[in-house]
Amino acid sequence: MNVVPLYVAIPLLAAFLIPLLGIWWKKSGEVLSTLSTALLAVMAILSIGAPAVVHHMGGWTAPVGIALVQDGLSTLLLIAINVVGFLCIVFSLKYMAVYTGLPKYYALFMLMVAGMNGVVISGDLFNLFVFLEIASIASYALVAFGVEADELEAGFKYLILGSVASVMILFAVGTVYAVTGTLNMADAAREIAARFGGSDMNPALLLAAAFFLMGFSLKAALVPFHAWLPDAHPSAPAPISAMLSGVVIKSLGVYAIARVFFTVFGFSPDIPSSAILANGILFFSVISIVVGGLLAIGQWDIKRLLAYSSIGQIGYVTLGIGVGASVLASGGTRSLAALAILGGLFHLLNHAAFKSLLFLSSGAIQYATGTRDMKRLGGLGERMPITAATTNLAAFSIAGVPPFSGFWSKLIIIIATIKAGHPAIASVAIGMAFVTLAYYVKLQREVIFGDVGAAVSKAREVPAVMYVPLIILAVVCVGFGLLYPVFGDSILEPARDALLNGAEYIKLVLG
Amino acid sequence: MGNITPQLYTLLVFMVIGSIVAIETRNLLSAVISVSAVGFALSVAFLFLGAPDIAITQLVVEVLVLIILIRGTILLDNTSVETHRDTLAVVTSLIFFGLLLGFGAMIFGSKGFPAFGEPLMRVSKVYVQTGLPSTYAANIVTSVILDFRAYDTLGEATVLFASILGALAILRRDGKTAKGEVVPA
Amino acid sequence: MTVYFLCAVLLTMGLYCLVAKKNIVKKVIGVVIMDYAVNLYLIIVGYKRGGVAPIVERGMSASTLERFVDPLPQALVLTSIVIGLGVLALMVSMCIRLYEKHGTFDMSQISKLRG
Amino acid sequence: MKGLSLIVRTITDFVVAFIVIFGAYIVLYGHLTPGGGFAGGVIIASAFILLMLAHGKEVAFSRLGVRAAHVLDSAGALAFLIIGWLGLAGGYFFLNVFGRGEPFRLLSSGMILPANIAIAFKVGSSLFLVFAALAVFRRRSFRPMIEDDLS
Repeated sequence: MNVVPLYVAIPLLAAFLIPLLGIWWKKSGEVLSTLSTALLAVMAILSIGAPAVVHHMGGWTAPVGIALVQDGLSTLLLIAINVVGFLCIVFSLKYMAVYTGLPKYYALFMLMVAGMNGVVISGDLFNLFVFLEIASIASYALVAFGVEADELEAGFKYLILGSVASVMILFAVGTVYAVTGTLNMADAAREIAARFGGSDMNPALLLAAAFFLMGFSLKAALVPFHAWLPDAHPSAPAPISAMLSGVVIKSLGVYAIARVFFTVFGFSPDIPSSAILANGILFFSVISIVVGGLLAIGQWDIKRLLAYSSIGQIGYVTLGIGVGASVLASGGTRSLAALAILGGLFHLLNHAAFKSLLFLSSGAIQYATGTRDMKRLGGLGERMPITAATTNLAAFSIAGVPPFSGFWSKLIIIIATIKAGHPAIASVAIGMAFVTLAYYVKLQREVIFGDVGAAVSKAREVPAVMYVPLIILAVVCVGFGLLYPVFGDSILEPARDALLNGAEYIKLVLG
Repeated sequence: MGNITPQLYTLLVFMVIGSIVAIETRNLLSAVISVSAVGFALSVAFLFLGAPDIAITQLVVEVLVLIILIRGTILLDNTSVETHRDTLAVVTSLIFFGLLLGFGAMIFGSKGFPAFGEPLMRVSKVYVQTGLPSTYAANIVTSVILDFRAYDTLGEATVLFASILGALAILRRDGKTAKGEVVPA
Repeated sequence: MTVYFLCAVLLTMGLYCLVAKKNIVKKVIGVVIMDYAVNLYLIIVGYKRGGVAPIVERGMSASTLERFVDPLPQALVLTSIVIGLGVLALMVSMCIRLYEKHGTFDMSQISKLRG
Repeated sequence: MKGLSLIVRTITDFVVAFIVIFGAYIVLYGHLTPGGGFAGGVIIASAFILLMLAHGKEVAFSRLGVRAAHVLDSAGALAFLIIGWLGLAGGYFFLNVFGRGEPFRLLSSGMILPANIAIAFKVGSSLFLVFAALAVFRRRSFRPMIEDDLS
């Protein structure tokens, strides 16, 4: 017996209990969700360094039943989801107090956490789809939670595009099932290798892969499919924006792309079509980096700027993974692919920390000043020293100022891109890194430094329950930059190896 | 059941026509009723395809879909649709359709993809052979959804829970309490 | 063969409705049609020629078991129908809320009003 | 919502009981015949929706209150989850720890029957709730003074 199913079972228990107890006990949401996310975060952190484990649901062995797998990559995502989730819940305690219907908010939040945890530990394609839907549906509702006109519109847009993504993913799952006769990822991978290994990929599988890529890119908001994100992320309440940008697009989009493409389809020079898929990922990444970065410059709403920045930064994450894929597909060395993937995963972890910190900070600013308009802000450093300091740290990290964490991860990605023989892509990535620096300098100048803005003059520092999560995240950001040797070996490298060693995954699940 | 192909084609063509009506009609009530007609035809198609469980579910869900759609939309005062011509959208759809069709000709005729009526059933063989002896449920679909893959069904129940909770949250009267005033939640 | 094409036609029509129509109820209808198409696709994938419903009856011979259609896609479609219903309920509640705010179902007008 | 004509209301009273019984049959025999917790739950929900359409919401709420529906909704989901947790006693989530009985009997196949019942309660009450919320919302937007009876 192992604890893997509890990552889903605990948040679901909380989610079902909160509305039930909420009828009589008004604080049920606050208490239960804080307790359960804290427990989950502790569980995730304690599982660092543990060997990969598999749990056969209902005792039915893998291809017949559903297998849950926690390997290095799952652990990485579990840590990001549950730690950020816990901090966002703590932040919500005060921030959300002005909203009505709080038991529903906390229940939906727990459902979102359960859905994401379910996605990252699932070893079954259809099960991954179901939990992806749970997380998506909870986030559609949470985006529109304020029920103001623009929130509803953003939520509706997100809902419609998310439904298209779901249909595409389900279509792809059905096609993989039709071709391989199984839904288990390890079994499907083995079947694909056995039947099509050495020859080119079946066109049906290529179509399935294309649909998977489109569907997951919609969930990850990579550029041709990004239309919903700049509306949805700013409209949501700040803790939800932090969850959406910090972990939802990563676990539903990037993780799913990495898991499905590396584990199920596989990249190797034996399969010429896999190069097409790798180039597809690279293409989406590059245009995401460019479009997200350029559109962010012109924004005057803090949260909208952060949302566009998320598109660009997700592009860096998938760039690392895509370079790794293309190296594997063209028969390059494994160590180079490993470097690129490591860079991507490192940036994923970094982005989870600093983007959720930035969104929570923007929430704190909005809470204190009542506005997110940069033209009305300024001089926050004097009035709200803690929020200003954490925002500064996060902005330095994301802009890639050495020695902060964002610098190292972008550096690894760019080095790997150059070594892999894509100098044009690398130069775009370097150029856009400076653009990132430019718009975060703009954010700092307009919000934190400069003259005291119209909305800031009466602002006071936010209460402790709001700034403590900010400080914790800021410490994490700095820690990622300075202490790579401490967590690199224990978190990032197992995650990278999980992606590279498909054979071990298959052996683990199928025995 | 013998050869079901003629019936199936009739139903599918009916569904396509129904969808065209639903998409192009100017009146929302007609659109909603047409889309429900498509759903009922789908339910009959499921019955022909040897899926009575799904047919029942589709039928009862379709009734509910119709009621919800009419309740939610039609009784509001404005039910006619102004038409727009959006060339870009038409072009996008045509490109998508062309890709799907082009791929489709290659795929669904290819060796790797099982022909219609000949599923692979690699894992499903286990369900069919051992469903009754190992779960004691005579309905193999039930044994799959509530025993072999019960975890998926938990997910399904959770999806419904989440969406109903979300719908109730969105239909709240006010999102926030009066500005600045903090009431006990 | 042709059944797959008709599925593809339905899927594309749903997508067309969703991207081309400005009315939000029409967009909802587009999503519903896409759901139908993908559910039908899954069931067709699992159909066995001359197959019977996968329900064991007392005294059924082993050769009848061989004729069962694939039960797994049916389980998937059951889940998918429920998901579709849940998403529909959420979409309709957003629609009537948007109507309450703007007095119209037209997406282009809704965006314009936001200004 | 005032409700419909006398004829409709009379027939509704007559039919609703049959619909509920049919729904219960679909639920209880889900492991033996086509159907199951989900389809049966929707059928039961539609019986209450019919009541609401024919009689107006007061009558429907007197049969199944909003608070009771909330409780059933969460409790059904919780019961299904707990069936999963019970399996952990045997080492696996969703392990069938109930006795299997003998095939083709109503009381057989272990957790499938209780799971079906839990799902039916969950689905029936939640669909009733969402329909009630839609109906009440519509009413509220026309007559804003009405008390908000859905929390």
